[in-house]
Amino acid sequence: MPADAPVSKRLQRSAGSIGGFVVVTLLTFIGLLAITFFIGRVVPIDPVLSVVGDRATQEQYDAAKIALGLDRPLVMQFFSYVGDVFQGDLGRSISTNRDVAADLTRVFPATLEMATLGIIIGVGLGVPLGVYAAARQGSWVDQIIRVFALLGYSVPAFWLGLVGLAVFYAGLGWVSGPGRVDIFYEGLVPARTGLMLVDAALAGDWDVFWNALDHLGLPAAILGFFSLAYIARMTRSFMLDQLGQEYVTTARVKGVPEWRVIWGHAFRPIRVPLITVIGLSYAALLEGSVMIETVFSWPGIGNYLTVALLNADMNAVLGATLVIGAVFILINKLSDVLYRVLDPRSR
Amino acid sequence: ETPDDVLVVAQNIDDIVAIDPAQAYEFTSGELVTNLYDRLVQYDAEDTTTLAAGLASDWTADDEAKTITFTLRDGATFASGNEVTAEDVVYSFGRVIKLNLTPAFILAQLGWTAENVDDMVTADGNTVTVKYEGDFSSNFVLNVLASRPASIVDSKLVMEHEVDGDMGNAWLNENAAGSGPFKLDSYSPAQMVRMSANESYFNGAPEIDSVIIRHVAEAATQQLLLEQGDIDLARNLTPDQIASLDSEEIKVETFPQAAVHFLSFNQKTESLTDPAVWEAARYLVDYTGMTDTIINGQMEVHQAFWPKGFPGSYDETPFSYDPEKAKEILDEAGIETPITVSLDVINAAPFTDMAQSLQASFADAGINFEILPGTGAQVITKYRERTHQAMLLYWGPDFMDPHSNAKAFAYNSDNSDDSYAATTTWRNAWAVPEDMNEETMAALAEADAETRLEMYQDLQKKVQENSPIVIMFQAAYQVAMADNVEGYVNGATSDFVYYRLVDKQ
Amino acid sequence: MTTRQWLLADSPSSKLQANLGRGYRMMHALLRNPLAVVGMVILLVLIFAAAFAPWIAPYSPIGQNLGERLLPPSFEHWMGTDELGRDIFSRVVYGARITLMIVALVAVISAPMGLLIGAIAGYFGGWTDRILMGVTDVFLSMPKLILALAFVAALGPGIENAIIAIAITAWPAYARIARAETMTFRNSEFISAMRLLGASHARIITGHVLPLCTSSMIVRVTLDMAGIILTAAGLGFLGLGAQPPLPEWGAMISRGRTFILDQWWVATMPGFAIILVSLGFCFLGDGLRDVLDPKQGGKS
Amino acid sequence: MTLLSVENLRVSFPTPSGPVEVVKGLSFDLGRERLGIVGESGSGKSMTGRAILRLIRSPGHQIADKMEFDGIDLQNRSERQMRQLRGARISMVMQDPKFSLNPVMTIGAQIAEALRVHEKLPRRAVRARVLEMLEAVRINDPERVMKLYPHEVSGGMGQRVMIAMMLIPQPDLLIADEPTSALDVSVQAQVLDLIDELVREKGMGLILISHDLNLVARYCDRIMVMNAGRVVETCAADDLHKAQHPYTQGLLAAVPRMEETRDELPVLDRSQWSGT
Amino acid sequence: MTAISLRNVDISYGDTKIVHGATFDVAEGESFALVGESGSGKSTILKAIAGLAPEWTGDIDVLGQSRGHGVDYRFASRCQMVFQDPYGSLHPRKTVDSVLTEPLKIHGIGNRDTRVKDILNAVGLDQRFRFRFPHQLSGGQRQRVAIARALILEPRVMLLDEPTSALDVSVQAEILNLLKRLRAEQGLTYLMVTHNLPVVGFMCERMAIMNKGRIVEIAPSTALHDGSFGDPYSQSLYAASGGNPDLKEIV
Ligand SMILES: Nc1ncnc2c1ncn2[C@@H]1O[C@H](COP(=O)(O)OP(=O)(O)OP(=O)(O)O)[C@@H](O)[C@H]1O
Ligand SMILES: Nc1ncnc2c1ncn2[C@@H]1O[C@H](COP(=O)(O)OP(=O)(O)OP(=O)(O)O)[C@@H](O)[C@H]1O
Ligand SMILES: [Mg+2]
Ligand SMILES: [Mg+2]
Repeated sequence: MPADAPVSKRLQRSAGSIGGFVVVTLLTFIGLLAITFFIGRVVPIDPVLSVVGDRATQEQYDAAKIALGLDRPLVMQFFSYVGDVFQGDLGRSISTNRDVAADLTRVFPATLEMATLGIIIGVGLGVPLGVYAAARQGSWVDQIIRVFALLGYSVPAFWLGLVGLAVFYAGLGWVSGPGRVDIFYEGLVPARTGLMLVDAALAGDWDVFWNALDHLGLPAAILGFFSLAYIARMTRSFMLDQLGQEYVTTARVKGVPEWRVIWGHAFRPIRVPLITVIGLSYAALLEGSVMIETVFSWPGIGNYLTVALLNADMNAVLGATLVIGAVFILINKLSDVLYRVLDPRSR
Repeated sequence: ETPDDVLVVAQNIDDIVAIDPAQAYEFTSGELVTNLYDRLVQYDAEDTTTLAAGLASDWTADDEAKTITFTLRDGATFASGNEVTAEDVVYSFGRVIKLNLTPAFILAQLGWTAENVDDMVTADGNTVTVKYEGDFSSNFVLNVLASRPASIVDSKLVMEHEVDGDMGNAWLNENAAGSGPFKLDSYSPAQMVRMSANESYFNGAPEIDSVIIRHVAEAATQQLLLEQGDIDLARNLTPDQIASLDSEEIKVETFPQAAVHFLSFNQKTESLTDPAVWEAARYLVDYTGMTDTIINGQMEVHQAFWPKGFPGSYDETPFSYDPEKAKEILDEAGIETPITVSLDVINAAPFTDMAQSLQASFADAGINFEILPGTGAQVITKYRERTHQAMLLYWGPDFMDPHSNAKAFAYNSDNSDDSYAATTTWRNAWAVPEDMNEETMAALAEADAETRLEMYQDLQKKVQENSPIVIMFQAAYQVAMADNVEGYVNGATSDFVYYRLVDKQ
Repeated sequence: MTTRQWLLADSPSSKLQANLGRGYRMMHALLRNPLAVVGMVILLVLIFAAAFAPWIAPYSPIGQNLGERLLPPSFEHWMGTDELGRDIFSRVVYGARITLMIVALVAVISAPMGLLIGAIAGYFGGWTDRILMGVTDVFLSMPKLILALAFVAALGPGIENAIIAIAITAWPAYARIARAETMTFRNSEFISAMRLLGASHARIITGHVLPLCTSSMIVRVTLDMAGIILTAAGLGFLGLGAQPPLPEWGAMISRGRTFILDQWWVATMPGFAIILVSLGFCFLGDGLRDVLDPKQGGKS
Repeated sequence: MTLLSVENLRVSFPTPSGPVEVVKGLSFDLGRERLGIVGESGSGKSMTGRAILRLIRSPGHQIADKMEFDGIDLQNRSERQMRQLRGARISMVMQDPKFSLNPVMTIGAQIAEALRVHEKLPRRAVRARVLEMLEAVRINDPERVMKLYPHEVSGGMGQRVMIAMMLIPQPDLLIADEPTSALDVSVQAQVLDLIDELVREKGMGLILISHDLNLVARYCDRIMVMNAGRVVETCAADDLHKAQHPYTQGLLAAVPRMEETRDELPVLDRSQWSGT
Repeated sequence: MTAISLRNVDISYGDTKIVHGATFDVAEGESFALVGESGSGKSTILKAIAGLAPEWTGDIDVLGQSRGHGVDYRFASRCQMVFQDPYGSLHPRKTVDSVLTEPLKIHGIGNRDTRVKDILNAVGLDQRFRFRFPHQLSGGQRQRVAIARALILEPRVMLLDEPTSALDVSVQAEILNLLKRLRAEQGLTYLMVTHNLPVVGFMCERMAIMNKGRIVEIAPSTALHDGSFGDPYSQSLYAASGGNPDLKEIV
């Protein structure tokens, strides 16, 4: 947009785009809900049975079915669900008997904490490795990094988790075992954010902090390995792309030192696509840690969602899907914003 | 290492839906209720097979008048400090019936309804009078009153937390209001349960200060934790893990269970209706092959519906793996093989292994199973709708009276689609012969304890000989624990798991 | 003239020769890429194992022998036996068939689906694009494994349903790629030229847009195969993949995981199989990218 | 006095059908003068320029019997030593500004960098020099342009920025590869005049690469005509129209003229030379 | 008869109007040039005529028929276009042969083999190029293929968008000669965009000079001989393009 366009017009346009964004996001959400909802209803699991158990009488069964509102037509159920969601009511979970919102504030931070540390590890190692491999394209270092990264694509997470536990916890005793903290530290610090590290730091309880970090280390490292694989690989490929560009030669013509050519010139433009890649793998870690959560007894959202799904606990499934979807959309939008900040061409 | 005064248990607790005794119906919630609440009469940790005095110090039964009068114990208090009163008992029973949640049917057998329960259960000073309707003996009634939903809750405390007329249901699903040996400190679903000792428990304070039950879904993880000494007790190890535990510091205890495992044929499946098929099936199960290997220590061969070790059990095991004989039976009856049917099974060890073993041994006689693994909820859904063909499942009694199982395995008065009954018979669409239906009802009404048990044995024999339900095993429960843990008691069902006597030297 | 010369001819004399020549050049380039060769060898072994399973496997994949359960790897049982006494090596060999089927079917279902949707969205732009991408985003923002789980639960157990479920979850990523790629040349002059020649939209999409997206799609699909195998394994792990006693690798790991501490081979052998095949696909995909998609991979 | 002396320079690239030489034994000497290199597309002009800076990219390979700049043997210098030369003493205006400027760095920063890697100067001084340089290449409002990103300037501006960037460290030898192809005819003249001025005043050597014969003829002292990696002819600029070689003549004749009257333009008879 | 006639044509992309009131006629058999600075809207006019820039108002007639706003199937065999960039106008995965047969297939024309051979001859490409892929062709050869593709449907009007600006002088000469010869042989009408005035002098009879989206002047190409332009912009363009006595003597 030309800088001298009338202010009112610019405002109008950005308002339009914000409005458009809200509408699109809203529609995406509703689509998300609709699909989850209808899948949930065709799953051949009877949610009523999850509530009343298999020995209930027909009367109890019918009463529960009405109480759950499952006697109404599907479309009606869906609309009343969406209506409730817009009023901030995610409903009650069948499998925990609590409000889904309350459950989510309990389980989501656990996953968030693990995934965040995972992505930090993934980015912290993946980006330099990728850049280094690209700078040394074709050398044996490059080959090793490539194979290492591809391994991250190929190893089943749960397998690695179990092996990791067996080796580092049981065998070597380097890390604490499953769970978020040692059982005796559990509940010592008030849950302000739900993130154990943050809560412990806020409470100034460093024993809990170090213990939590000790527990977090292995699962986060494993998640980190998976995101590292993807990030290193994409970084390498982006870097190769850039290193093949003319402007890199221009920088060399100027006599710029090699490390500066790589980090100061070639790396800059790839920050933007990298952010998208990182955002996506962060989202993937958030949603994809079910297996790791299972293995590490991590009370996270992946586990919650799986258990809910297998019990046809639709409110919980929908609530969790909504949260994950929201995170996904949020991360997407955030990387869009960063994109705009970092890439002058997109302004 | 765990501290001396705390017992740390690793267990899969994500089955818990509710911990309110009026709603709790899952295995794990049953354990919690047992440790957090008391009943008028109860099976206790010292001897899980005899009915003992609970909150009632004594009682008198009048079979003629169908009445039992209980006298409450002196000085029993709830964890809140409130005294246990007769009003609490009346409230608790009425609450179960009025809320009418899943386990309500157990009490409802006594002829109680939301309308009449206030008349059927009445308080007078420190006595409670319980009336019942129906043709059964007071022994049966006492067993019912020893069951989980008959737990006594602290009515004052509960009423304080009532919302929208839920009789405190929502609150009781996050808290406890009982008089049991432990009080609930915190419960977070699929994460952990903390209980601490009730120092003023009428039967003596527990040896240990607190119990922490931690949710660990993976068996391998439980094993790791136990071997590392980070937990004291692992509740969900598999037989093979147990067999391979070789640490000096770990011991294993085995507890026989009341649950029976069976293979059943839905009679809506044409090819499974011939009694010859039922009979042949009994020779096609590799009973000992399984108990020696995949379910070693976890199950033992038992072929009747009431478990061994309980009054009225029938311990004969006339059938063994004999494919030749099975083929003969099928040939004689002119059954055309191969028969191909689906076999639904819960998707977890050891059930899928058992299903595969059945698949292999039945294939010998031309009965081919297509295994359909599913989650518990999925399998149950199908079972209730009677859309399965063959089913591998188990059944645990709701309360420790043979009637609980007789009704499930030998009684089906109306096999029509719209008269649902949560019994093995109805759900397999097996129209039980009329004489068996009658015998089941007669046994229930029989006053003489000895005769009554004989009648149940006869019923078991009949079901064993001729029914589409092949009862194969009785469960046992193996618990691995640190060497210094003493006094863990695990009765025949999850209602009989007691932490009260646990001590760590 | 040797075949090689014929293939490499500068001026081919027929369409066939031109296309074969192009294929040959790519093959040649691929063969000079060590990782790609390793990948191809692994995949050939997989295909070979699948095709000749009955001849390779020393035992039946489902034959139980409860007396020989949980034996460690030995000369008789190269990879040991599992909890029902079945030979793990034989199961792994037969499992190659299932893996191959999963991989092939998913590739056949979801890649073309994503390709078509992405190409249509990118080519037409505007509302078509917005709607199609909206749907894609919805699917994309759903947790993949959960979506697959839900579909499997809805469709019932069985490997076919698992495959369909995975395919349903896999297409949106391809649609995104195809769209992005289509956008880069939807305004290009060769597309304009086709329009001016009177070609219909359908013809342009199928004849001109799709062929250009396929190479990056092939690369992407090959790389994703690892992920697809792992998703299938994950379904197996959560108990919703293949029905027992099918020797699906993920289900094998899942069942073996309780033994991981004491009978490590039960879960580890199929685990190695998964890693190996996934790596094979990754290597091949990486190599293909260098060959088919030079703009991404630098000029190695 | 010779500034640069090249003997038998060869640049080759590996291809599936064996290595291909794109510069085939080039030799020339350059004093503090203006040398024009012309030739059709792909004749190896740019590769020659890069080879002098030892910047042939990795699968490519360069060798020469001799390559000497101001008494320094370029061939045997380490990469580090080359870096000190690049920019400071020899620099090169890259052919395509659209791709040769870093898309995410401001123009000011890119020009300043060229100065900073070789000279330690306070921030202010750098800035002043950059502004000065931008003005010198006839950019209006250099203050604003400094803050722009390459995509925000036109192709012509980009080329001038490129020239500014390469001139700012005041090299002894400037290789200018098609420095004005994107410029409007009028600006073109101004920019080339600027370069010309530097050559005259500071005694800078210039290699001007272009395929515009008219332009080279006008701004250079000597012209080297390349075809398929080889020099076909070298002549004084003034004598271009008297060029002997049929290739040069062909190139000259193929340009349509303003007052064109020919019915057909004469075309090069490529069969006379090997190559494309 | 006029081959192309524009009356008051305004063309816009979205909100911005690019071309303002373009009006000119091209007679049948004539070669007409559109010249002007980069970005003045020359290509846009060609696109509008072809139907690739659908947002325009006014009247456009081609061979006596008024044009609709989109691409149209029948129009294809009357009028074709050659694009500026020989590297972007050929599908990278199609051989020359399939590029040339496809239009015939679209229009259900038989005898494809001979037609392809003939057209390759006509544009001066050897038959051995027939099964090559674009990356195996030089820029000039690609442009020949593009011209062949445009001609294979035997149109009567050709729109040429800077057909030689991406090519170097020697190749440019070949393409210009080819275009000139084809026009003579087949009686084609050309509307050609360029910014190179000498090319106009070689190829065209008349030209329209554009500046900032407007046609400032329509002049015969003989004006290039003496610089007799009326509009000041035309004159400056002429001067800058080497219509400048100082430069002439060099060549
Ligand atoms: N990486 C490469 N691999 C193979 N050949 C290459 C490579 N880079 C350049 N070439 C070839 O080198 C030759 C010379 O290229 P160069 O860029 O020097 O030409 P030029 O004379 O500058 O042409 P132009 O006028 O188009 O810029 C060309 O034929 C080109 O195809
Ligand atoms: N698709 C488009 N969307 C918006 N604006 C466009 C589009 N295509 C061209 N323009 C704008 O229209 C104007 C005229 O463009 P056009 O391509 O017609 O110029 P031209 O005279 O052909 O220039 P050149 O000689 O560079 O090809 C330019 O300012 C350009 O930025
Ligand atoms: Mg060049
Ligand atoms: Mg144009």
